[in-house]
Amino acid sequence: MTESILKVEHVSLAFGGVKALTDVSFEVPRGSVFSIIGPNGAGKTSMLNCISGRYQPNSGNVIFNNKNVTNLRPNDRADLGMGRTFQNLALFGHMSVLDNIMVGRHHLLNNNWLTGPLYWASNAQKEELAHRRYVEEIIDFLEISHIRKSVAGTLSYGLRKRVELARAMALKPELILLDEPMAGMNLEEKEDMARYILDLNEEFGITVVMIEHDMGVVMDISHQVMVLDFGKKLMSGLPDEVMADPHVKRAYLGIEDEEINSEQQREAS
Amino acid sequence: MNFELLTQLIINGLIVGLLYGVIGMCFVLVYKSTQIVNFAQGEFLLIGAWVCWASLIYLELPFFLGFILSLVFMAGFGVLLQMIVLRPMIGEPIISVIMVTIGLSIFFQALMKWIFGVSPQSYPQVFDDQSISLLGLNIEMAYLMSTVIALIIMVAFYLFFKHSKHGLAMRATAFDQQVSQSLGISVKHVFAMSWGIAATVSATAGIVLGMVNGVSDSLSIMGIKVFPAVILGGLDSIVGAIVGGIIIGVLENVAEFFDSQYLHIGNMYDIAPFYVLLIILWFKPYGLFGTKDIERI
Amino acid sequence: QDSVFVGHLADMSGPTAFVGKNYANGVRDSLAYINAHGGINGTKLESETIDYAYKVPQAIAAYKKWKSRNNMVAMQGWGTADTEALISFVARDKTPVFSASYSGHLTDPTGKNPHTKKPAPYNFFYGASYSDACRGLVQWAAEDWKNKGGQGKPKFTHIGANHPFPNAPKEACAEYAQELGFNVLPPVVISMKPGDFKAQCLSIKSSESNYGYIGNLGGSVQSLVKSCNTVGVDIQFMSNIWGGDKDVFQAAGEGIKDYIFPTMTPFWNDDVPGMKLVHEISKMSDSSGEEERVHHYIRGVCSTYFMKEAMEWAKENGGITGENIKKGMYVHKNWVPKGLEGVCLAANWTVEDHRGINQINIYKGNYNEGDIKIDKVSEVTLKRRDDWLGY
Amino acid sequence: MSSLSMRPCGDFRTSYKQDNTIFETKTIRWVTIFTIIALCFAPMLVDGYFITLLIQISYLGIAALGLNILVGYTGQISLGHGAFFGFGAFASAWLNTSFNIPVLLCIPLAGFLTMGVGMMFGAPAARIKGLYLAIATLASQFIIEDFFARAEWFSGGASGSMANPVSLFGFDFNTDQSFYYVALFALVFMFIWGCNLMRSRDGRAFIAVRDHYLSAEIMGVKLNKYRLLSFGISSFYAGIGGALYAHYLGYVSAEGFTIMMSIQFLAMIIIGGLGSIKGTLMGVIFMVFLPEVLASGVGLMKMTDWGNIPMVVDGLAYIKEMAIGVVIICFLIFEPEGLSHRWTQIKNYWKFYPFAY
Amino acid sequence: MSQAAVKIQTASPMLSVNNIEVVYDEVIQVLRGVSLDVPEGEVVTLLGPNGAGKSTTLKAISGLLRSEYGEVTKGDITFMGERIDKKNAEDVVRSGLFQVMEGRRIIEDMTSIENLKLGAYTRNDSQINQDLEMVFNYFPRLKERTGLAGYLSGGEQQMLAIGRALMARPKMICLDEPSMGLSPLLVKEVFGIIKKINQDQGITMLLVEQNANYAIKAADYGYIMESGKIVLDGTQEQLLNNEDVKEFYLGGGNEERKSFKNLKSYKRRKRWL
Ligand SMILES: Nc1ncnc2c1ncn2[C@@H]1O[C@H](COP(=O)(O)OP(=O)(O)OP(=O)(O)O)[C@@H](O)[C@H]1O
Ligand SMILES: Nc1ncnc2c1ncn2[C@@H]1O[C@H](COP(=O)(O)OP(=O)(O)OP(=O)(O)O)[C@@H](O)[C@H]1O
Ligand SMILES: CC(C)C[C@H](N)C(=O)O
Ligand SMILES: [Mg+2]
Ligand SMILES: [Mg+2]
Repeated sequence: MTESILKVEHVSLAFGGVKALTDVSFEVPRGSVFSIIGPNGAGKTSMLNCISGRYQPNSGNVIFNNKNVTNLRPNDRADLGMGRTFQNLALFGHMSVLDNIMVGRHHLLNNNWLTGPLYWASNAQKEELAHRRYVEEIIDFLEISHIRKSVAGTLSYGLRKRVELARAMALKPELILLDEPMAGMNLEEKEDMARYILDLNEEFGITVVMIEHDMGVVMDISHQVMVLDFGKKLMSGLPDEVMADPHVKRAYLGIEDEEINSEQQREAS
Repeated sequence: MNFELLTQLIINGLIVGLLYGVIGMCFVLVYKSTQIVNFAQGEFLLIGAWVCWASLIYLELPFFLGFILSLVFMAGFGVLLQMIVLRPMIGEPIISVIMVTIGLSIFFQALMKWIFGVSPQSYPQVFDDQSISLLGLNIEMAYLMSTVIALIIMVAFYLFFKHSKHGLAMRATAFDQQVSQSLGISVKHVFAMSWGIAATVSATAGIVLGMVNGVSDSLSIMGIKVFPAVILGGLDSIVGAIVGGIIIGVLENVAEFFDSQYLHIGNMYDIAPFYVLLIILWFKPYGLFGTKDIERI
Repeated sequence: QDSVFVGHLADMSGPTAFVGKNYANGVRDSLAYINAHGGINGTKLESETIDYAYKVPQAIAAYKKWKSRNNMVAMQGWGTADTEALISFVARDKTPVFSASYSGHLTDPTGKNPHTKKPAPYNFFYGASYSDACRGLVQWAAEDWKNKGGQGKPKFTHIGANHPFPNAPKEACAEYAQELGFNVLPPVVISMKPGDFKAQCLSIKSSESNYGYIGNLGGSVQSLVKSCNTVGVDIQFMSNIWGGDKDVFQAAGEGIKDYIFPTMTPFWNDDVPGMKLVHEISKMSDSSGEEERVHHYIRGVCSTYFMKEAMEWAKENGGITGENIKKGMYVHKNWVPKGLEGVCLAANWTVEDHRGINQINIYKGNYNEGDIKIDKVSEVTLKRRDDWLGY
Repeated sequence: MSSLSMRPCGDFRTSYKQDNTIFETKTIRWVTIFTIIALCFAPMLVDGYFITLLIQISYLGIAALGLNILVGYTGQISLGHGAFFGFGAFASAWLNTSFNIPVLLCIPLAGFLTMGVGMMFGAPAARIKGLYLAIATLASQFIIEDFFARAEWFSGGASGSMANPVSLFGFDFNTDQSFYYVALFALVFMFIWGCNLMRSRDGRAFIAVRDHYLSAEIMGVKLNKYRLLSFGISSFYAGIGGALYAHYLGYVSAEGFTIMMSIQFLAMIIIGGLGSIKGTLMGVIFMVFLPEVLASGVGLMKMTDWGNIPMVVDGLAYIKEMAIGVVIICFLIFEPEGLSHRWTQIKNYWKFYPFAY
Repeated sequence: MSQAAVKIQTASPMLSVNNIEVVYDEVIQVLRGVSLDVPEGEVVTLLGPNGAGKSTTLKAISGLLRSEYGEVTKGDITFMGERIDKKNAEDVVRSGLFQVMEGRRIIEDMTSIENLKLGAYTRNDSQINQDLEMVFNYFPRLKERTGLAGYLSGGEQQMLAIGRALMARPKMICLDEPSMGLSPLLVKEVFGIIKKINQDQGITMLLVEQNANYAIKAADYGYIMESGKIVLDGTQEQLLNNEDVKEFYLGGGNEERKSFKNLKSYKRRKRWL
C-alpha cells in the first residue's frame, strides 16, 4: 500500500469571491479507502469535482496513475479508470436501471452508430451481450436484480444511490469516488452500503475515495481520513487520530471534549 | 458610401426594433413564468389587431376607445385561454405544452380567416398626420405611439419582476411547478396572470402593426420573426428582449443597406439577422442578458 | 358515359387564399353551372373541390384519390408548388390539368426550348404566362417612358419574395427589359408576408428606379405601397396578375396611386356580351347575383369553360378521356367559349405551343377618397417568339 | 393490438439475448412480421389513394424518426427539420442529374450529404442548449430555405429540379404501386436501424446526454461528439426521407419546405411520443390521416342539404383547419406524453392483470 | 393494521390520515391503507426503509402527488377538521400545512434571500424581515453566500430548505429527511432547532427521517412504515424500548454496537411483513 494511485498537488479553486479550495494536497494509496470529511460547504464535493474533471482547478495538479490529468475532459478520465457517484442523484432518469449501468460500459464498448444498428451483421450483438453479462454480475453483487427493468427515475432514493454505485462500478474503475453514499439511508441500508464498499475495495481491488458525514461509517471502514474546513486541508491521518483531534471534534462533530463516550459515538451514527 | 441612406435606415431599424422588443417581451413574460415558448404569440397579435379593427369599423368607436376595449378584451381572452386550454396542461412536459400552443396557433389562424376573411384591411385614419419627419426620415405616427407604450410597459415589467412577490412567484413557477405549489404559490393564478398580460401587450403591438401595414392573417408571422430578437437578448430577460429587438431591427436595415448598395445578394434583410444570431450565440450561448443554467453536480 | 369526374384543387384557407378563394369560386360555380345546364352535352359533370391549403402532400393525396376512386378525366388546379409536383403524374396518367400557375415553362409541351427541364404535355392554363405578362408590362413601360418624355435609359427593378412564384418571370423579363433599352437594377426582395418594407423602399428610393415589377400578392403588396408612400418613393409600380385587383385597392386605401396591373379578362361591370353568363354563373353561390367578383373569378370561369368545350369535342370524337380532352384543346383557332364572347380572350393552343393567350390588357388603378377608379391604359399583344416558348 | 391479450403474465425469458430483442414478446414479433408481410400485399388490396397515403407515411415517418432521435432521445429541439428534409430531396435529385449516379445510390448519398449539412448547422449544439438551440435551428431553417431559392446550380432555383424515378436493373419504379415497395423497404430498414441504434452503445449515449449530460460526461460519454452526432443522424434520416419524396414526385420545388413543415414534424413526434420509435410511427400515421379524415368529413357535409349554402361550404375549409388545431390540443390535454405512453399503460395494465394495483 | 387501531385517543388530532391508498400512473400502487394521526403541538416521526412510501405519504398529505401522476384512490386526510385530500397543494399550504420536500428542491436560479422570501409567499405581515434574521441566526452560513442558490453546497441547500419552511410560519410542517447530507454538528443543531420551534412557536411537526436515533428522540410519537403499510407505532419510550426497533433502526439491540467493518453479508434482516 505504498504506491499512490492519486496525487493531488496544491489544488486551489475559487468561484468569484468564494474560495472553495485553497492549496489542498494529498495522496491516496492504491487499494485503500480514503475518506474526506468536513463541515457543509467545506469544499469536499468541489475537491471530487476537480479530481473527476467537472471543475478545472485554478492552480495545482491532479495526478492519476502517474499521469497528469489536470487538463483532461471528464470522459477521458473515465477512460483511464475513474468512476464516481454524486451527492445529488445524477442517474439517467428515463432509462431502465440496466441501461443506466450499461452506460457505464460505454468506453469499453466498440460498436458505434454505424455498426451498432447493423446489430446482427456486425459483432455488436455479441459485444453487447458480453458486456451485459458483466453488468449482470454487478447487479447481482449489489442485489438490485429485482429492479433491473425499472425506470431509474421512479425508484426510491436509497435504491437510486445503489444504482449509481453500480453504474460507477460498470466503468471498471481503478479509483472510485463516492459523494455521500449513505445519505438518506437508514441504519440497515448503511450497513449494506458499507459492506458493498468494503467488498468492492477488497474483492475488486478498487481504491475508494469517499465523502461521508456518518462518522460511524467513516471510522469503521476507512484507512485514512482527511478533514477539509473552509476549503483548506485541516489535517489527515488514521481515523482514530482524526477523531481525537479537538478541533475536529468541536468544529465538525460538535462534541465537547468532556462528553466523549461511547454512547455519544453511537448517536452520531 | 451613402451616409444619408444609412442614417435613415438605422433610425428606421431603431423604431421597428423597439416594436420587436415589445412583442419579444410577451414571449419573455410567458417564458419566465411558465417555461413555455408561445408559438401562438403571432395569433395574439392578429386577434388583437382584428378586434380593434372591428370595433372601429363595425362599432364605429373612436380610436382610443376601441384600443382600450381591445386591450380589455385581450386580457380576458388570455386568461380564459389559459383556463380552458393551458390549465389542464399544468405539470405536463413542457414540450407538450409548447405543442399545444402550436395547436392554438393553427386554430386561431383558421378562425380569424373565417371570421374576418383573407383580404387585408386597413385601419381608418387615426392621427391627423399619418407620419412625421425624423432626421429626414418619414415615420408613421403609430410607431411613435408604440415607442411610448413600449417604454412604459418595459419599466412596468422591470419593476414588477424586481420588486413584487408575484414576480418572484412567476420565476419560481417557471423553475419548478411542484415546489412552487408546495410553497403555496397558485400555479394557476401565475399562469393566468402571465397569459393575460402577454395577450394584452401583444394586442398593443398587433394594433400598431395593423395601423402601419394593415391587418391580414399573415400578420401572425411576427410571432416567428421576433424569435431571433428574444434569443439574442436572452429568453428570460425583459431588458434583453428590448435590446435584442433593437439590434435585430437595426441589423435588418444595415443588412439591407449593404445588400442594396454593394452586395446585391438579395434577401439579406430577412436572412442576415439569422446569420448574426448564430454568430452571437456562439460567443454568448445564453444571449446577451439571459441567465445561465446552473451546471452543477 | 353518363358522367365524368373533374377534380378541383383550391387554396381557400392557406397562404394564397387571398386570391385563391376568388379563383376557386369561379371554377366551382362554373362546374356547378355547367352541370345544372345539361353537363357536357348530356353527360353529367361530377366534381369535388378540395381545399388543400397550398400543401403539396395533401394535393397529391387528393389527386391520387380522384384518380383511383373517381376515375378523373381532367383537373382544375391552382398553385405553382402542386402543379409542378403533379407534372409527371398527370403526364403519365394522361390527365389534363388546368391550373392557375402561370409559370412559363408549363407552356412547352414537347421540351423544344433549351430552358425547359421537363416538358409538360398535359398542363394548360388560361392566360398569359408570368413571363409574358411581365414582358407585356415592360413593353408598355418603354412606351410610357417615351410618352412622358423621359430622358436617358429608364431603370427597371424586380420586387418580390425569393420564392418560385415571384421569381418565375424574373430572368425572362429582365432580359426583355434590357432588350428594350432598360437599365435593369438588382432585384429587391420583400417577403411574401406583409411587413414593414420601409428599408427596401429606402433603397429603391436611393436607386432612383423608374419602373418596379411587383411579383408578390395580397398583404405584402399593400405593405409595400404604404411603406414606399411613407418614405416618398417615386416609382411606377407594375404588378403581376395576382397583385392587382379591387381587393388590393380596397385594402391599401388612400395612397395607392397610378398602380399598373394586367388582366386577361374584362371586369364585372364591363359591358361585354359574355358578362351576362358570368353573372348567371355567379348565382350558383350568390343567388342575388349582385356580389361583385374580381377578375380572378372570371379567369376561373374561362379556365373551366375552355375545358368544358374541349370535353364536348372529346365526347364527339371517341369519348371523354384525358387524351381526347387534350386533343380537344388543339382543334379551335382563335377560340372563345360559346357564351363568353368578350369575356375570355381568343386562345390558341397547339401541340407544340401551350401559350394559349398572348394578349395582355393593362390597367391603371387609383383610390380616391373611397372611390376606386380603374382605367384601361393599353393592350399589348406579344409576338410568339420561339425563344420565349416555355421561358 | 389483439396481441395484448396473449401476453404472458410473467417474464419468462431465459437468456440475455432474448432479453435484448426489439420485440418484447414473441407474439409482438410475429404480429409485426405478419403486418409487414400483409403490407407487401397492400397494392393488391387497396386503391391508389391508400397507397399514396402509405407512401406518405413512409417518407414522413423516416424523417420523423430522425427528428425523434434528435429531440426525443438526445433532447435537442430542432425547428429546422423541414429544411433538412428538403435538402435531402434536392441533393438526391442533384446528384442524380449532375453526376449520373443511379438513383438507388443517390438516396443514401443524399442522406450522408444532408448529414454533413445537419452537422454543420448542429455545430452550435456544442455550446448552445435547450430553447436557445431550438432557435438556432430555426435560423438554419431560414438560411437553408433561402439557399434553395437562390442556388440555381443545386436546386434549379425558381423552376425547381426534376428527379428521375428509382430504377433497378432497368426497371423503373415510377408507378405508385411499384414505388410503394421502395418506400416500404426503406421504412422497415430505417426503423430497424433506429431500433438497433437505440439498443446499442451510441443510442444509450444519446439518452444519457439527454437525461443528465454532466454525469454522462463523467461516465465516459464524449458530450460534444454525441450532441453533434445526433444532429447528423437526424439529418441523415431527414435526407433519406426527402430523397424518397423527391423521387416519388419526380419534381422538387423550393416552396414546400417551410417552417410549417418543421413544425409538422415536431407535432408528429410529440403526438406519437418523444423518445419512442413505435410512437413515431403512430404519430406520423395520426398526422397523415387527420387531414384526410377531416377532409372526407367535409366531403360528407357537402352532400347534406346545407352543404350547398356557400357560407357553410367556405366555412368548412376553415372548420377543417380549426379541427386540426383542436384535435392536437385535445389530444395533448388528454395524452400529454403521446400515444406510446398510452400504449405502455395499456401494456402495464395487462401485465399486472388481474392484479392491477 | 396492527397497533395502529389502539392509538391513544387525545382530542381530535390536527392531522389525521385515514386508511389511504396511493396509486402512481394509474397502475403502480404504493400505499396500501396507511393511517396516522398527528396531534396538535406534537412532533411525530415516520420511519421506514427506502421505498417504503414515506415521501409518498407526505406528498399525499400536501397534495403534491398530482404533479407526479399519483392519486389518492382510497381513504381520506383531514387537517384541522377539514378534508384536504382533494385540495390543491397551494390551498393546503394556505391552510397552514407546509412541506419541506425530499432532496432540498430549492429554486436554483434565485439567491438564498429570494428563496427565503418565497417561503413567506403566503404571508402578508410585516415580520418577514425579522424572520429572515431569525433564519440567518440559525444558519449563519447562508448569509455569507449571496450568489445563486444552485451553487450552494449540498448541506447549505438543505439549510436553505429548512429555513424556507420557517419563513412560512405555518401551523404544521412536514419535513422529509431534513438531516440528509448535513454534517454531524449540523444534524444536532437541526434537531435542536426542530425541537425549539416546536416548543417556542408551537408548530406541529411530522418528521420523516432515516436518522432514527435523532428522530425518535425528538418525537413524541412515531410510526414505522414498510412496503406501503404502517407496521408499528408507539410513543417515544415504546419505540426506544422495542427490541426490533433497536436492532433495525437504532443499531445494536442488546449486544454492543457492531463495527460496519465486521458485518457479514449473510446477515439477513427481519421484516414485520
Ligand atoms: N460552481 C460553483 N459556483 C459557485 N460556488 C460554488 C460552486 N461550486 C461550489 N461552490 C461553493 O463552494 C463551496 C464548497 O462547496 P462544496 O459543494 O464543495 O461543499 P461540500 O464540502 O461538498 O459541502 P456539503 O457537505 O454541504 O456537500 C460552497 O460554499 C459552494 O457554495
Ligand atoms: N412518480 C412515481 N411513479 C412511479 N412510482 C413511484 C413514483 N414515485 C415513487 N414511486 C415508487 O413508490 C415507492 C415509494 O417511494 P417513496 O419515495 O415514497 O419511498 P420513501 O419511503 O420515501 O423512500 P426513501 O427513503 O428512499 O426516500 C417506491 O417503490 C418508488 O419506486
Ligand atoms: C397567387 C399565387 C401564389 C398562386 C398562383 N396560382 C401560383 O402560381 O402559385
Ligand atoms: Mg458536497
Ligand atoms: Mg423518500
